[in-house]
Amino acid sequence: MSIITVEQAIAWMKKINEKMQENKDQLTALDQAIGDGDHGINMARGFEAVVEKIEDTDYDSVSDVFKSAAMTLMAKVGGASGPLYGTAFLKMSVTTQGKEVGSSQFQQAIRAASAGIQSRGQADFGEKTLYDVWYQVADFLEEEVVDQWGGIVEVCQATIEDTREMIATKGRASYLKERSIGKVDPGSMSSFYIFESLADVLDWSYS
Amino acid sequence: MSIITVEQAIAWMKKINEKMQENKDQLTALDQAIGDGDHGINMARGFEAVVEKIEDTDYDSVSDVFKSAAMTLMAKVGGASGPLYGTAFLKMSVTTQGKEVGSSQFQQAIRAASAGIQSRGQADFGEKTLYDVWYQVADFLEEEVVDQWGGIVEVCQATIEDTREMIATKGRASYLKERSIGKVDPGSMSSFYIFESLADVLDWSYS
Amino acid sequence: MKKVINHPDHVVEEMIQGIVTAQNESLKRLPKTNVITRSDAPIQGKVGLVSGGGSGHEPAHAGYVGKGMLDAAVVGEVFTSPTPDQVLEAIKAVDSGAGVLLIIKNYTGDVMNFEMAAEMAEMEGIQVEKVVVNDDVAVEDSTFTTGRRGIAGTIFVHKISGALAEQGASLKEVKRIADKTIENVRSMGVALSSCTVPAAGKPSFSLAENEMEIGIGIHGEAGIERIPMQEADKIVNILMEKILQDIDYVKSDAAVLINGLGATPEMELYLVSRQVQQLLQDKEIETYKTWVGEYMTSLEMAGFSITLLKLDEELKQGLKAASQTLAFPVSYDK
Amino acid sequence: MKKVINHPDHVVEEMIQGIVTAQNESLKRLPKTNVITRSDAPIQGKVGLVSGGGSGHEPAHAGYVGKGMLDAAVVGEVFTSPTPDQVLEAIKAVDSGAGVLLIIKNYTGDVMNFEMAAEMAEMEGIQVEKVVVNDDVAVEDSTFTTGRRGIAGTIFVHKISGALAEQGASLKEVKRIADKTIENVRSMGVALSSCTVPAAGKPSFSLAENEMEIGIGIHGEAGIERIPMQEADKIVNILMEKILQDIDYVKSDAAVLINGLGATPEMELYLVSRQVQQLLQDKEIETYKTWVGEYMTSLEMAGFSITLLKLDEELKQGLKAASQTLAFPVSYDK
Ligand SMILES: Nc1ncnc2c1ncn2[C@@H]1O[C@H](COP(=O)(O)OP(=O)(O)O)[C@@H](O)[C@H]1O
Ligand SMILES: Nc1ncnc2c1ncn2[C@@H]1O[C@H](COP(=O)(O)OP(=O)(O)O)[C@@H](O)[C@H]1O
Ligand SMILES: [Mg+2]
Ligand SMILES: [Mg+2]
Ligand SMILES: [Mg+2]
Ligand SMILES: [Mg+2]
Repeated sequence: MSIITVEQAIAWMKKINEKMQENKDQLTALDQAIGDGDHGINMARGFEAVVEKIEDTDYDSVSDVFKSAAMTLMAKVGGASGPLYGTAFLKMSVTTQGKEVGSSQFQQAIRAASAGIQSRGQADFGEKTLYDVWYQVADFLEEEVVDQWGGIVEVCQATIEDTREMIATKGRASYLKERSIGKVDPGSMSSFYIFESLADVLDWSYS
Repeated sequence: MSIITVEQAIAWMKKINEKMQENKDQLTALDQAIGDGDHGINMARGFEAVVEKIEDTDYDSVSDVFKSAAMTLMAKVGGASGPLYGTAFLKMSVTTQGKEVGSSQFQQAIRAASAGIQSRGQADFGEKTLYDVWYQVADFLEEEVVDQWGGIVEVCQATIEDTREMIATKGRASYLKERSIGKVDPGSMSSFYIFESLADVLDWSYS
Repeated sequence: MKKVINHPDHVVEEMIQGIVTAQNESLKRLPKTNVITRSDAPIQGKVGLVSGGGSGHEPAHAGYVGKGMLDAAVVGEVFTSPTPDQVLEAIKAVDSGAGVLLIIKNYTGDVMNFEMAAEMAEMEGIQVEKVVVNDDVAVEDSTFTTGRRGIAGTIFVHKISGALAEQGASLKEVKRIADKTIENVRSMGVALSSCTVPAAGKPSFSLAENEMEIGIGIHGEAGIERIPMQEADKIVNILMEKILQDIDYVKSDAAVLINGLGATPEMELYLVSRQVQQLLQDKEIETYKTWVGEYMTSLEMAGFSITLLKLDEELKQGLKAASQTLAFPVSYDK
Repeated sequence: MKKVINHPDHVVEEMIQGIVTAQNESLKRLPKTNVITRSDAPIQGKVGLVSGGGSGHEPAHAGYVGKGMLDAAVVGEVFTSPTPDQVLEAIKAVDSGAGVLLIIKNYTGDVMNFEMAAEMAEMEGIQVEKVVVNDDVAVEDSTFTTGRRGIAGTIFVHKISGALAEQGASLKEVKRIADKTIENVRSMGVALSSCTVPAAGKPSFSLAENEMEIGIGIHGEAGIERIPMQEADKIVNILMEKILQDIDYVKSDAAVLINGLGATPEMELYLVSRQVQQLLQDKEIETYKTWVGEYMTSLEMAGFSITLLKLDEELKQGLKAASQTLAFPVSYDK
């Protein structure tokens, strides 16, 4: 049984865009604290372009929706987050190509996205990057039954809180060394919005 | 009878320097309002150098003290006020050369200084410059008996107040046109300190 | 006041030391003066060009000393014209017998100090001529008042008269082309924030978060009016309107100088340049060449000025000639 | 936020238009891209040099495009690395068959985007090499972390590898000398005030009236520490100590770059230069040449960086070679 349809994939992208626009200033402020102050701007620009692209296109498959998102993010975001999110959605597209997206396909897609981020960014788990969120989400989806997937939101929230206590060793925040402690990683926060949007669109219940 | 001796001329220069140092910020603030904000700095630098020069030198005549002042101001002040005050003291030096400085010599000296300022700066009376003060002082000294010369301070004060209401047509303040009204001319203010110092040093009584 | 300085009283001296140690191949300082000359001055048979003024306008004027432009720059205290003795030293150092041209920005102080130096030099038998640059259309042009200020347009005067002098022209000829440049150059500026004279320690004026000063002077002298901040294109339109109505540029060629006053990012200067180009195109004024950068600054002031020079063939030749200077290099055609 | 802009979203587009209209003789824009190239690109037989990064660092990098330096600059959003498709366009536009060298500043984003472009270009049969500049000694050099940032030292890499490429050297050779330059160049900066990303509308950080940030990054990234303001010479000493302890410059020749971050008056940069010269003299390090100005800015940030390049004969030749670029011109010896 497919857990995500073409329409839902499209709705997911639109929901992400909404959240990025809403939280643009918050993400930028987080990045001002430990980076260079453009993460919200980057996400808002990127997902706005994704939605524009998607509204202009007819889709037969979830994979194609992900591919559009990937290519658009790659071409419109730049910075660190552009190639990372671009890679993530590209891996999801490749993994789901020619398939209905059932729960196991989705698990594999997120696992592939996570691995793609890791190989592109060369960050390991615990380095205070958005990889932390994707890694945890991939684990969670493999461990939990579909009915419990609403828990993804809590997993993300917890991971974000974990990043707060970490010393960044990758990305711009790493220059701060110990002074990065106490601040949430902006990329982890935007990843949170991505998965929160998913839970919203798929009506996964969460508290 | 000499009204100003070599010692008094030296004391005059020292007193001017004291007043310029004390009022440096005020003069600069006046110049910030309608000029370029350096008049106090210029006066403080100039008269400090005058005093240094004078302390290094032995003088036989009042004329030589004025000449030292003139040359030092010319070489250390710059801007509009440097050549103007330099010219003023030079004219006073030339006028008093080879003479004891009695009241009529002093009248002539100030008249010559005033004329020198006028020809150097091409400003007429009423253009809101330091020339206004020198012109009024020259008139006053010619009109009043020596006993009343303490009134010089009031004359200067009144002239300064007059400059407040004028539209500047010479110097930097002229760029402001009508907006220069309401502000005292910085050069007139420094000229006030010059004559106030004179009254102090010569013990002219004033209220 | 946040400044990278040691002591306000030493700023000018230490800056001069910094300039001559950094540029020791091309520039030298006359001993015990605040005069910076070409290291090969005086040049035999060449008219000497001297300019200068208060400091705080860097790269003006030392950045324009070199082959094809000035022979010497006289450095005054911050925003304060240099004194006659210093100008005289410069004149003497660059005169090779062919005479010296003084390029003065039109401020009472500069004019008086340079004039006095000229008088002294003439007493020493040196032929001296002077020109007074007054390109700032923000100020009314009148013989009864101080008249217009000299601002960034001065750079074009340095360049064009410097080119002719380098070719061996006579003092009279060099003065003629300097005057011609002055007749054809107009500028106007705007400030978004004040500057702070180091020895004053406080900003020269203050602007509200939403205000700008149209027609600002390069020493922070007042402009025409304070108005609310606007879009870049609109600010440009305001300045260009004043400039274009002052002389008739239509159907002629013009050189453009977009000058940052100190704190304006180069990014923004290029936005200004873009709109200037568009306006010129609309008016059928052909842009001969555009310079964008910091040429005549006001310490850390935010803002910019626009300069337009109306060109004929002779002025173009002057702009095109090679110049080996730090701030206005023009390379040799190969 | 007081900026001379029309709309935060249009800043980069309008800046590019401004650059190419102002410099239309020497620069051109690849249609529908944010890539600026030499107007004569590609040059037959010459290795192509491509650099770029986020905008807001002007004159970097378009100001270094021209004969003797870069063939193309790729312009990203403000402080945001350009995307791979743009870099790919640049690579394709400058490749004449001799291959292309990418000069990347060491930021995760820049490295990833340029690498992806390189992968794509290779798939299209173009030979691509890359070097990563990491001159900022404020940041710890470690293979486990992101490592050092690339800042103003990048300009020397452009210059020296550009000179060799212009002579017709092979891609391998050009990469070798770029790497050698990187090995020998070190920099460090300090901020006195923040910058404001136009789309953010708020300063990236804030410093108290009496504070400065030692070791600031050119995107406003944090430095090593915040300390009270000091005299110019002391600030210079702090930066120079870190730079000089990183590689051994003693008894060698060095090139010096004093770089203003955007709002620091040139006057102050020369005070910095002066003290740098004094320290180098004390350490018996010979200054080969000094550049003072704005080379790699951070919008309107107040502050500066110091760059020291340790030289051998080959690197000197690279610095000396002619360059026809806006922001780093070197004239032909006559
Ligand atoms: N090497 C990396 N691996 C994974 N994620 C990274 C890496 N470097 C940075 N990031 C993520 O990117 C985010 C910053 O994105 P953004 O601000 O858009 O780009 P930039 O840092 O280039 O300005 C960080 O918060 C972090 O989560
Ligand atoms: N043409 C002039 N004639 C007489 N006095 C003048 C003239 N121009 C300016 N001044 C005087 O000089 C004063 C300014 O001196 P200062 O600030 O030291 O020089 P600058 O204007 O060059 O900065 C003015 O307040 C005015 O009194
Ligand atoms: Mg960022
Ligand atoms: Mg003044
Ligand atoms: Mg002044
Ligand atoms: Mg960024």
